[in-house]
Amino acid sequence: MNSPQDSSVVGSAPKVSWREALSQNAGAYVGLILPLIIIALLTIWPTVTGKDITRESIFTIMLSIALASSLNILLGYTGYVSFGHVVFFGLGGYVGFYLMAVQGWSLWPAMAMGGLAAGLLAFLLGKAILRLRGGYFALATIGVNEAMRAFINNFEPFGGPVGMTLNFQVYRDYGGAAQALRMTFYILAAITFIVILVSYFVRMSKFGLGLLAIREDEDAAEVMGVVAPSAKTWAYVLSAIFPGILGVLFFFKNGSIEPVPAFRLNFSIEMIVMVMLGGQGTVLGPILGGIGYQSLRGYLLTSPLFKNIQLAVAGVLLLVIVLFVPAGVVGWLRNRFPVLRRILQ
Amino acid sequence: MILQLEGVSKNFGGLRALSDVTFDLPEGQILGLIGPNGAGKTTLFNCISGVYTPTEGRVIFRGQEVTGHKPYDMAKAGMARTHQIVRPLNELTVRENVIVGSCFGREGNGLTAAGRIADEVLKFVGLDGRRDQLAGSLNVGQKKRLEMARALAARPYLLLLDEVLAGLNPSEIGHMVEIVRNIRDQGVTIIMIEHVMKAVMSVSDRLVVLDYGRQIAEGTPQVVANDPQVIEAYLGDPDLALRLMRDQARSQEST
Amino acid sequence: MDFLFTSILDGLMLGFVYGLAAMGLTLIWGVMNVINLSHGPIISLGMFGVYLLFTFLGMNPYIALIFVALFGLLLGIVIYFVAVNRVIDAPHLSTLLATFAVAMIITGLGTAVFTASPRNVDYSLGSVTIGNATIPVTRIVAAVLSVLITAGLYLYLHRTRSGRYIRAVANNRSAAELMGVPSVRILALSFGIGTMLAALAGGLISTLFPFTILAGGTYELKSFVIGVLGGLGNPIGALFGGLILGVLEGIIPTFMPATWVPVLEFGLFVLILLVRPQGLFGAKKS
Amino acid sequence: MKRTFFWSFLLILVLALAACGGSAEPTAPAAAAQPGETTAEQPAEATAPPAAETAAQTIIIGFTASQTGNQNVPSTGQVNGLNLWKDTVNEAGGIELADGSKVMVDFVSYDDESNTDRVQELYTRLATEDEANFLISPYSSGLTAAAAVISEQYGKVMITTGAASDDTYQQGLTLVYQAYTPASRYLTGAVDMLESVDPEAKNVAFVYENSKFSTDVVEAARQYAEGKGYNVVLMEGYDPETTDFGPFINKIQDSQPDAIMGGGHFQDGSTFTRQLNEKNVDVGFFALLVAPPEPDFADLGDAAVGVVGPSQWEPQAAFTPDSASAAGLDWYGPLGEEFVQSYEAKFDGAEPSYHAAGGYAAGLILEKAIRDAGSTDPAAVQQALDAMNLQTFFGHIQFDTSAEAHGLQTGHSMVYIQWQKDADGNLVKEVVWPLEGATADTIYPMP
Repeated sequence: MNSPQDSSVVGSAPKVSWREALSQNAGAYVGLILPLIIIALLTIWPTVTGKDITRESIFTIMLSIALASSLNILLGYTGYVSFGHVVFFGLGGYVGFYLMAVQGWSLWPAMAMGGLAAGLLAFLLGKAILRLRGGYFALATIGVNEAMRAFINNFEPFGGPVGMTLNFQVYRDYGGAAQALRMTFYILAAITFIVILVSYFVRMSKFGLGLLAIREDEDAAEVMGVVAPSAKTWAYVLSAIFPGILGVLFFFKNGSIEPVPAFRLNFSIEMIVMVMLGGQGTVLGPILGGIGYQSLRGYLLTSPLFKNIQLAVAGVLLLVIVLFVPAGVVGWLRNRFPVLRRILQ
Repeated sequence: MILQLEGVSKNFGGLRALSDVTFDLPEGQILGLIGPNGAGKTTLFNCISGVYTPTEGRVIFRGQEVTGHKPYDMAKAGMARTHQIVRPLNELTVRENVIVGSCFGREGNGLTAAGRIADEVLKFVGLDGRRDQLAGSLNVGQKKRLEMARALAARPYLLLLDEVLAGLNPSEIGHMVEIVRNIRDQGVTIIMIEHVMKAVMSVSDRLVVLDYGRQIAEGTPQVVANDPQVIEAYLGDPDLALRLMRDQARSQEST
Repeated sequence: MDFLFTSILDGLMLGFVYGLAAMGLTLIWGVMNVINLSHGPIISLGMFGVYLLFTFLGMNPYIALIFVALFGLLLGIVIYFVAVNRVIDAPHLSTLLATFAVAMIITGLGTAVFTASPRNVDYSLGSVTIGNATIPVTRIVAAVLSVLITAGLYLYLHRTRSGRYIRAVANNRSAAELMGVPSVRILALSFGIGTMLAALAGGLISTLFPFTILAGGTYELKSFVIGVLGGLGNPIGALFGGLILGVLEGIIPTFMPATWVPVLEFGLFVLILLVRPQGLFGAKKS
Repeated sequence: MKRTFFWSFLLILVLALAACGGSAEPTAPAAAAQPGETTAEQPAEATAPPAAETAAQTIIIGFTASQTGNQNVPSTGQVNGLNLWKDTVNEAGGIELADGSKVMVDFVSYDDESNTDRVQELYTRLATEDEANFLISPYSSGLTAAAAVISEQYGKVMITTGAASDDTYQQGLTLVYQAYTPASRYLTGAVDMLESVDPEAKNVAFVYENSKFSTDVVEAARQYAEGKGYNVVLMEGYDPETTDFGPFINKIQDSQPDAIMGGGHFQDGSTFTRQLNEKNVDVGFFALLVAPPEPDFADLGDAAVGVVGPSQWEPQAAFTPDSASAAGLDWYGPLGEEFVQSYEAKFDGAEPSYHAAGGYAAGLILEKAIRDAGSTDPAAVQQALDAMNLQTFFGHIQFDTSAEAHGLQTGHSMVYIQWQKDADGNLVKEVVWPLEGATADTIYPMP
């Protein structure tokens, strides 16, 4: 044990041999293998099958994965339940759509601005509502989403209740609708890839460790020196930027935007369900959750047996998971087979 | 002086939990903070470590006024503490808990350096065998040691220990007292709240006694032990004893 | 500004019902710190209860309320034991999702059985005219019943043994358990009373407006706002919260477009959460 | 160092993927949905529709419908109409082509839950997997706009019904054709009607649901009314979830209009009507979107009397081969009463709403276009649709062919109904406008 005044041995940056660093880091990257393989497979799958419908189905799944993974940074790592997270998807989508449809911007800068707008909103909001804890925070995020939807409904530059529609000419700039739709898929794949990397590096970083400490016990974390207000705010911003960007991409592909579908509260709840299903606080969890949830929903929606009561069946399944497998698939596997912990991050 | 308190008071609504606490603490000492339950000891810790802002008075840490600073500011300035009721980060491993202490404490280490410090500190408190266990799965004694390890990993100048001996068996107490002495010998200044009188008398350089939020005595263990006011506060008349018991019940209720 | 008076009067009448709708939500929150996301669908069930009894058995809607209340109480107790009891001490997310799952089940089955088409309890008691304001009698009855039910709840919580138990559990569950209060039973009872109030509110609303199986969602969102206005966990405060919301909804449209009402409502909601999370009438908890 | 490792790791990953790229990935395609109701054999070479006509006897028509969402009532009507059309065509042996062969019709449909999330995915499925030759739109303009992107992408002709907003058709589409009268002409007839029944009336209040469709409709009607010299004394939107119209009614009374126009959907419209009645609001003319033509509107009892509503179609509508030839148009399809009869026979006596008629008409338009084209080739069908100008039981059908608003319905126009009491005191729905199709005189002022 060294005295604090004499911290020469461990206090300063330690000299570690590169071999040691590599082996340590190699261990650290093991958890990335599975997530990246899954994303890569999802990305190339449509090329393998050569079917557009595969691409469309995977678009839905991948969008869910990216959104759930973003939310997981706040929900899973920091422990704050954002029930109105769709507000960032909607606002980002609206800002980007406005720039494309009215100002004639192209997709890329519009996406950047959508992400920026969402991040900015999260930053401002974070300063205020992240002071609230538990259920109060959840309620506040619902309030923010509803207020934003009502506001956009009255905001004439964004078309008010009528929303906005994209002229087809816009797609022709990208080589026609078919080409544009294919492009959105690969953009989505790239964003999902980035989200997973961000999620992973946050999880493995000092910043992420601070978030986990906040999740476990915010007061104790502050006493240990975690600057909770700013850490929470940045986690919130980080988890908002990607939904903002994805909102622009989704509504670009959709061709039109209206307040109700853009700020649908149930969509937020679906994101939470996906995170929960896969395992909150893990990198892999939201990926499996997104795939599992969307597959299940796709099945229930079209299954002749459950078609009419698909919502109720989904409710029963959710209840079973919440009651009996609260840690989600990945959490359950990690607890059941500790050996797998390194792989299942 | 590493820490100076000047007339620190704290009110909760109409209740005066601390009133006019004033003392200086030189570097390298162990200060025992004693007093009956409900005397305001933990409140004083909270005022020092930034959890509460004192209603009146000033806190000066290493020559800087820090009154009303946030807990994380205090941690970064070189103060660390343990909690009377342990607060482990349950879903993190023991090692990760300690890494948090090191990463966000005074030195603000990176993860790799913090990992090395954590391993060292865990060995020091005798938890190295449990480093990959989830903190929530430890027993109370182990959790107390974990609290200690987290605080130490921050490499603080001043360590606030809130009843680290409570609930331990005699041999564990002996071990813990050894640890505390060791820490002091490395140059860390310590304030400890303690009820185990024998231990606190033996390990402290000086004692401060609180009763109903007032500082009723201060001095070496010998001086304090013979102070009539202190004796009265602890053993005094039956009425007081009754009041103490009621306080005890109340403090249990509030937790 | 004759119509300002009318609007305030309208708002007040409706406010009582809003308050009743929020009361169950805020009671459950106060007793067990659970935000009941199945609140809206239960309000819908209350509406359909009165609708079915009225339409198919020809029962007077106000008599039907008694059956709806009983049904609400039992349903709540069942929901508590099936969905809530197991996760009552888990993090907030668990109870939020558990009650949301219940909401999905009720809505899913309700949509399958009743479809999303609008229903209407075709029951009228005429209207009375006060100055220039014409008020349907059903609204007056609904307001009066809401006040009576609130008074009943107050008496129940303060004058009966189980009511006192509920308050004890709300105050400090572990202390109440030490004193021998059967906390699980009391929690289940509180949840039942919360859903009973929701079902009653739904039943009363069904005599005022047409509705669908999805209509409860609107009142659930309003209940959040009202609950926060009146102080979450303070059932009597909910009545005042309801009145404030009702009057706001009446007054705001007189000086700006009515579509701004939800913007202001939810803006106010977030603001109050930030500034006075204990509500306008709640005592500050230390 | 970290970075080097990371990139080499990625490289290995990519190589590994390339090696096992063809292996099955179990989770991804699991989302593949099963077609809802397809039973017939698929066209042999359906990826190339022009070639399909010689080889196959059946064309596939794909659409989504709201089976579980909040629009399931009108959407179901639409689907019923479509199903009736399909049965009619198939019972007659199919649609005759130029070479004398006949094609049968089959449907593939999915539930869209009235949500945009999956509409594009489902339409892509329809266009590619299910090899639909033609598409019908979902219910509502928002969903249709999303589906249109897909129909254009795959070169599929799509007939829209239940999608009235004009702006969908002003975005440079080439394959989307609208069966309904567009929003811009939805309520303008009510203004003409008011002018005709009371030349003295000058003040109009517009109170409408703050949603895409109603705002489009009312905005157009307001401009039209102002052009005719009316004072718009109130222009006020309400939130779609509104249940208490007290504040609006108070404002209406304060502004003292001669006529109220607006509304939105069924639920809010019927609530609004009921509360206007409860509050004894004195107004001569009350025209409301969507709700009044629904048979269920009669549940309001006396409150419904005198309420006027625009309708895409009514059973009493007097379109016949005679009226067609009088207008110099071709006639196609069944008579109105034939449609009503077969509809009631098929659906247990349920009276068809205009959504049902719209669904049937969408099918009929497609049928006629295929017949005119003599093939199922999309380009030929597209040409036939562009040239279409005829009358059916649903009314006049003609499409805008300009580049700015291609596919917008220009022929069809609304009829206006009013709820009246017959001699026995029963509520009946009478067509009151346009005058040439009227079955009763307008009651003005309303009681």
